[in-house]
Amino acid sequence: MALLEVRDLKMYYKTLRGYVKAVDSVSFDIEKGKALGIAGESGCGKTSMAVTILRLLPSNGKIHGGSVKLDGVDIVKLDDEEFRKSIRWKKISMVFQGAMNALNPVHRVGDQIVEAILAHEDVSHAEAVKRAEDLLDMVGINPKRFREYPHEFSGGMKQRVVIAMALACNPDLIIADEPTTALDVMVQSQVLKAMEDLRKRLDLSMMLITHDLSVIAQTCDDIAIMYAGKIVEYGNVIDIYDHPMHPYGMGLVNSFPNIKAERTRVRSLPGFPPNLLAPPEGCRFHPRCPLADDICMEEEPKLIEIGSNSHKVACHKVDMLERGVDIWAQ
Amino acid sequence: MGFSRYLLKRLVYAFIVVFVIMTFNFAIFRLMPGDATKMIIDPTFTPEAIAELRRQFGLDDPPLVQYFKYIGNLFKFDMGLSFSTRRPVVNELKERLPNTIVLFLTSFIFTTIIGISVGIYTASKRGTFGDNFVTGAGLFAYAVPAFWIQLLLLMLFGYYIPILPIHGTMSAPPPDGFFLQFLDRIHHLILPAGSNVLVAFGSWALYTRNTMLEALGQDYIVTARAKGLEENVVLRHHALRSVLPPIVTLIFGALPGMVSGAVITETIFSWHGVGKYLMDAVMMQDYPAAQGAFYLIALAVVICNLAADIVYGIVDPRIRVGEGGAK
Amino acid sequence: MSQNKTKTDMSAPTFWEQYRRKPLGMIGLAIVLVYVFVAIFAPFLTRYSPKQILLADRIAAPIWFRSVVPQYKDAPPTIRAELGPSKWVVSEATGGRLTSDEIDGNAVTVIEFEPVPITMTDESISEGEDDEFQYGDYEGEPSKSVVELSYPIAYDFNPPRTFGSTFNYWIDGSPDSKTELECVIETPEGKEYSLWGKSYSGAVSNQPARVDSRDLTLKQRLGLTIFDDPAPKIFSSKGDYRLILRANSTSGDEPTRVYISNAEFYIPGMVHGLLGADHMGSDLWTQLVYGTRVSLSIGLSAAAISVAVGTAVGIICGYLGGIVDEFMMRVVDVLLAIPTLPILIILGAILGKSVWNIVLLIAAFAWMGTARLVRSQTLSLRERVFVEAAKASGASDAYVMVVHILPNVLPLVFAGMVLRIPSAILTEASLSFLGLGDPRVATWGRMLHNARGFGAFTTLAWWWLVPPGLAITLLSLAFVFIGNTVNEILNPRYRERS
Amino acid sequence: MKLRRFLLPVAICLILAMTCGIVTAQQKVKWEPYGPQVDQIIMPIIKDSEAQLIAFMRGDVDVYPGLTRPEDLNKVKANPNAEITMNYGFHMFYLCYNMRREPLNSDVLRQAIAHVIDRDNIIQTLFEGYMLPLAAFLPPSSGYYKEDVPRFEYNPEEAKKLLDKAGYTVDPATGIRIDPKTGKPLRKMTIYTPTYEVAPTSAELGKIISEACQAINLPIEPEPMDFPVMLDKLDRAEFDMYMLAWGLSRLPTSLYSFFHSSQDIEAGYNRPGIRDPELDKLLEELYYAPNEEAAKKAADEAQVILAMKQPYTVLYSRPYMDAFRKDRFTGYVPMHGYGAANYQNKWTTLNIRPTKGKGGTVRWLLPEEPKVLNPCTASSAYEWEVLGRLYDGLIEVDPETMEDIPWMAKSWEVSTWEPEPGKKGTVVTWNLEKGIKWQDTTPFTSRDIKFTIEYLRDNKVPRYIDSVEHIVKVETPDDYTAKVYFANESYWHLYRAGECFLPEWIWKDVKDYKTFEPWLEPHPSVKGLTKVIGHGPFILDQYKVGEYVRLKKNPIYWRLKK
Repeated sequence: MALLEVRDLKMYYKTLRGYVKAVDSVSFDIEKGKALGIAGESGCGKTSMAVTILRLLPSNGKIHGGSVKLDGVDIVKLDDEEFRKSIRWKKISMVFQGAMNALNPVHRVGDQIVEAILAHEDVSHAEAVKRAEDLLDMVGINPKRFREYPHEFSGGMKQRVVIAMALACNPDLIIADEPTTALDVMVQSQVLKAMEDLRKRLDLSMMLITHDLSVIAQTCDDIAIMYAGKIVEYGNVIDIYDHPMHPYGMGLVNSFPNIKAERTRVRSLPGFPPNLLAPPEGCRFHPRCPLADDICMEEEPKLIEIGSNSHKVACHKVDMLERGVDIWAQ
Repeated sequence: MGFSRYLLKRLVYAFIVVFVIMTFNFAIFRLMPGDATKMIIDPTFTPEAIAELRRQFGLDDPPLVQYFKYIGNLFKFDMGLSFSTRRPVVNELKERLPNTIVLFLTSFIFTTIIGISVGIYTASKRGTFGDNFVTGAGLFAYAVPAFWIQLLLLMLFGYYIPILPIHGTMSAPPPDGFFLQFLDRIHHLILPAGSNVLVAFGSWALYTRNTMLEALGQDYIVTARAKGLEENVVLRHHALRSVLPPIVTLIFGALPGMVSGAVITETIFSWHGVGKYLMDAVMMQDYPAAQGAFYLIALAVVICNLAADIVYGIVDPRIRVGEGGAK
Repeated sequence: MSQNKTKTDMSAPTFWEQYRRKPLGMIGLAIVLVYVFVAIFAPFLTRYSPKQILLADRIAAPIWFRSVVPQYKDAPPTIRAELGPSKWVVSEATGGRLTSDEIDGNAVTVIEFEPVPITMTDESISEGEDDEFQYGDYEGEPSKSVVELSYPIAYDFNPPRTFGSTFNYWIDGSPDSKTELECVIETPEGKEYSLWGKSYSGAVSNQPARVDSRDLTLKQRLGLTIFDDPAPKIFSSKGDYRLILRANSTSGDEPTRVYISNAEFYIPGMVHGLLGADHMGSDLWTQLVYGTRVSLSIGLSAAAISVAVGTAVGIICGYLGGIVDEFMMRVVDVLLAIPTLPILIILGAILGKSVWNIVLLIAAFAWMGTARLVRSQTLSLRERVFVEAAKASGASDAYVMVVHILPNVLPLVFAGMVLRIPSAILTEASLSFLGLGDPRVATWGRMLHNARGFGAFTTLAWWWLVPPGLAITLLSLAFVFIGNTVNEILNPRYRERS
Repeated sequence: MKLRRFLLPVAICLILAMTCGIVTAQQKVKWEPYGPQVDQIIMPIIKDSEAQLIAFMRGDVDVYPGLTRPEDLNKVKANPNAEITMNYGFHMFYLCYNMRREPLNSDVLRQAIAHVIDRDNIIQTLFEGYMLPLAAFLPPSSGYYKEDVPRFEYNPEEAKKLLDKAGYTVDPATGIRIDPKTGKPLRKMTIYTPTYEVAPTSAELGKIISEACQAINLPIEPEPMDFPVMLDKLDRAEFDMYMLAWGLSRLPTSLYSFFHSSQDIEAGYNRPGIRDPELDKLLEELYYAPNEEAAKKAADEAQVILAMKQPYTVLYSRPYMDAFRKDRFTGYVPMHGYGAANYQNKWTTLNIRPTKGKGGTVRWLLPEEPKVLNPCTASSAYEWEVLGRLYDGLIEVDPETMEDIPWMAKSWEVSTWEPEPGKKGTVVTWNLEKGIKWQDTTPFTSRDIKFTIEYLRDNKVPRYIDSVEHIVKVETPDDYTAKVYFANESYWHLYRAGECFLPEWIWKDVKDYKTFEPWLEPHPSVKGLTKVIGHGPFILDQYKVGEYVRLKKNPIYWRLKK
């Protein structure tokens, strides 16, 4: 049984003009000790999915169905207080987008870690401090800097503090939302490496959210490609990188020239992401899809498994796609 | 330590500002057309009497001497003699300052309390009526002329439903007994202070709400929530704590504006304070008095700014620890 | 959610495309357009000029009060009649007649009396040879000629506070003629009040006659005290009144002519116009409409000047850096620390009160914020590739600043300027309200100043107090809406998180 | 003792006589030279004119002195509890011409301008009819007012004729009259007025008069101006015309200050710059008149010359209008020249009493801050509204006849002496009442007069310098006799003995009278008193700046009714 089983999860934002279906019937699994990468354009619902799992929704966001099972327990059904106490940080912790801002500037970094420990574990303050110092040490930060403020740290160090903080309560799963976006390339790879090492060492599961496929390629086992609140392609990283089967996935993968040795032109897909208030009928990708025809406009494709390695694709035209054919090339 | 250096820097800067204001003060009144003493000369004065007055007001010295004398005197709070009363301006200001402080502090405290608590309350209740109300009140506060609201309130409660006094700080004669006098004072304070609060709290509430919302939308708040902290802790320890610096900035930043506004409030409600003194002096072309009042107001603003800098330094560690860190 | 931090060079059509989708922005724009319309077409929106006084009674209420407020139901509106030869009705003509003449293009009413030579008895001639001229014995003589002109006034209202009439007259007649003139009001009950009267012997050159119910001599003539008001006494009931001009001539060898220029009769209304009248009887709607012009132009020009100065200073400081920057930023700090309103009060009082002065003063203390903003923007622009490239290719500093930096800070500046307008309008209103505005122009602040100083409170004339403040508020609000919308579009960094 | 009999002008009598129901000086009012009848006077300081009116209407104040706005009068008279008194005063509003300049040095031009001023219209439109049209150079309530001087009544046609006759014909090209001396159109002239903020009606008047002048083709424009700037220009005679008001006194010596050629100096009061030998002679006779008759004769003749010359065109005089709450207080005494509520009217202060009962507190509105309750530096009328009730004069004035009434001086004598051989000087001998005490119980003696005069003279106190500069010496043969010796001869020296007196034991130690704040310092020996010590009917109890002044009845006042 997978550590995390997400089935048919739906989360909508209520706005003045109707519901924004940010997460719409999404299903995936994360096995213990494995990492799942979630990729997609900005606004496709990646971050929404992460906050849905941790139930950190803004007041207008609401889960409209589906289940999230952690170790077999449906955490969607837990009441808020229960969830806060037993799941957050204890079972699932998170590394946020833009670590710069994930630390409260007016509190000392150490205290922010201690706070997390004390919130969940019945330990003395001194003990918590000790553990926090260990954690800092573990991510390669001198524990003496415990009493300093976030603004005294560099970006990479802050990110490492955030990682240390995420590890504070020995969670089973870490959700990392764009953990490296704001960092420069050198620091990025350092942080990624540190994360990878820790994950391996502690046998953690991870859900990594990014728009940067190369990051996923470096760190993840599986990948789910999201488009307009839905997963359109899901499977093993290598499999998908080698043979993307969804037109969107194909476009996305091909737009990262550095995945494979060969150099291709960087390009972006034509068109705009759809408005999630009123997503297109049928396949949500059809307005941008070069293969779209009538059926794509009418019927929503299901995520079905094709081939081996549980590679799943949601596309009517999957038969038309020959492996390796670049439909986006002119 | 960084903080004392920071403090010193602010002090030096405040001193420079005071000096510039003094110079400015000196300059504007000497540059004006006409002879200031003309105002005080009475048809019964002989040329000797006029000359004596000119000497008394120091108008016969060369400008540079006048300047140094002036600056020197200002440091001693000697602001000269008022043209219209021929009393030391500083004495007259001393008589009026307590009234201004009372009005100012009352308005300030109530505006702060009401504005900030309404702001925090509505920030936690997004999209409700209260929220829209604050947005409306804030915009209104920005767009509406304060003196107009004050005039309307004055007309409503002073004339149409005459339940509140329309001028001054106390009844004449005041009632007997300390407690009754205190109530009498409060009775006189309701309109001016109340109108100030009414006009100003909206923008404070809106600002607090926006900063609070911004803070609540910050990643570290999400982090704090994700950490499984209690909502209460998140609000108090993380959100409120982090909006303190901007709110302190707002509080102290609004002080000069409120001091400036005192001129109008005091004029409308015939509140016998420094602002009204300035207005009267300007109207009567009593330049030493106007200079003195302006100097006092400007000084108050500089002090407020300095206080803001200091408090800000205390609540925001990024400043306390000095110029280092990520900037 | 994710933020769009990309800054786009926006063309006007795209800008408009985005702008029109923002309801608040459109409301703001609509309001401003209404104001602009009012400002431009002010002369067509009102019959009066803002300087015209005595159009109605002091602090007259709006005319529509008559249908809304019970106590104003029968309040008199302004009645004003220009009485020429065609308007007068001859109600009596004994020994004389009404004719008309034209002098300098003006129609003149002429009362012409037939000559009535004095018949003298033999005794009087024999008795008074060397005496001065003597009148004969009138008894039984039909020599009294009377001409009475009247003008009907249908008065269906409550008593007015005052009324008056003016005309000029001169008399042409032989030296022995004796002429009496009298001005009378006849009430519906038939009671006559004699308001004015003069009697002359012989010819009289042009004389002004003035009847005013507030005149002490008139009160005396009517047997009233100083503090009595004749108008409510005379016009105490509703019905048909008559203004009567009576002339009689008792003698004369030649025809006696009394010339009367166009007379004016007026009852200042206690209700007037859309918004009533001020303490001088000036139309408040007119002041409001013309005030729009002044407020708009002061707001726009002060904002434009302050933003222009701020932009220039900001760009120069940010671009050049060094001592210039350091110095100017200290100047900005100091200026920001000076309380604006007090200094404006003082400078306004000293430097004089022309509109132009006020605009400059407001601008002088409002450019610092823009300077700071533009400076920080310039600092980041300075590092950008295109600036480096331009510099490398030998462009002068001025060229780089104008061609490369200025266009890039313009969106910021534009939104800043829109938001600066309401504060300039408010500042001007405050100054005018305190009596430091330009006394020659009607502004909203000045209307409020007058309202406070000249009796709006004690007469509870809320219609004098409410409209100008509302006008200021609405206009400011409109500019705030526009400014926020423009900011949202052009400077997404400032967009409110949702 | 000489009593002067003042003949009130016929016109005023007529108007006032028919004012039944209104209390004026013409009506017989009961008053007595004893008092005070109330225990306390509270003077709330209310500056805002709207607030003043509403305070009176609501009953927050009992006495509302000086209704300056005619529209307020309309509101007050609607209140059944209000009683209004009206008295013509010493106010005079005028238009002044600069006679040093072309073309205003022409008598005809000034006369023509005088002809186009429609006083009645101005008074009705701007003042609701409540001003007194005035064309003479002294206010009608002055005993020296001469009514039958030549007048230039409103008559634009007459003005045109005058100008045409004198050669000021209209230039058809410009529509402006031609100066016969140069043959060119007249230059543009301006009328300076105070600004709308300071004096709205004056500014409006400037506009009205300019328009009237333009109607007879004279190029005249109004220019509202800040007061100090205006005064500066007037002092340097840099003006064409201006409009201002004088507040005069019952003495006619202002004529000398305003129109004698010796006063035509920079910052002098002869602002029109009139220099007329005949007039000078008359004014000197007036200024140094040995007695009242001579003064009256000189004043009459001078006024006739002035009326013809028109250095000023006098426009109107503002009456004193005071309102009382008759439901609460009675006993106010209307008085010519000062009104019923002015401090110079001693009699209301003494006679005002509650309608019912005895004693009580009368709330007497004070429209401005008194600021300085120091008799040496107090300069505005508002200070004297307070101080005036703390002191008594040597002579007081009868409210009905305007005659001198012996007061602290039970009699006096004006004689002459020789300050230098061959020169004549006036000696005024005062015989004081016995039993007058300062408010701290010290007896009031002739030494107090001597000390005060010498203190004022030695310190050159500007306010009194005119009064004391001619005093050579003061002798005190005994405690109740003071002889004041003047260096020159003038009847007016009788009125120059000082309006208030300074207690020696307080003032002898005062080094700098300018910074002395006696109302803030407690009395050295008597508890509850300040260093403002008088001998009048009321004692200064408290001055709460910005709020009120409290005066208490003087329990040892010498005129208390037994």
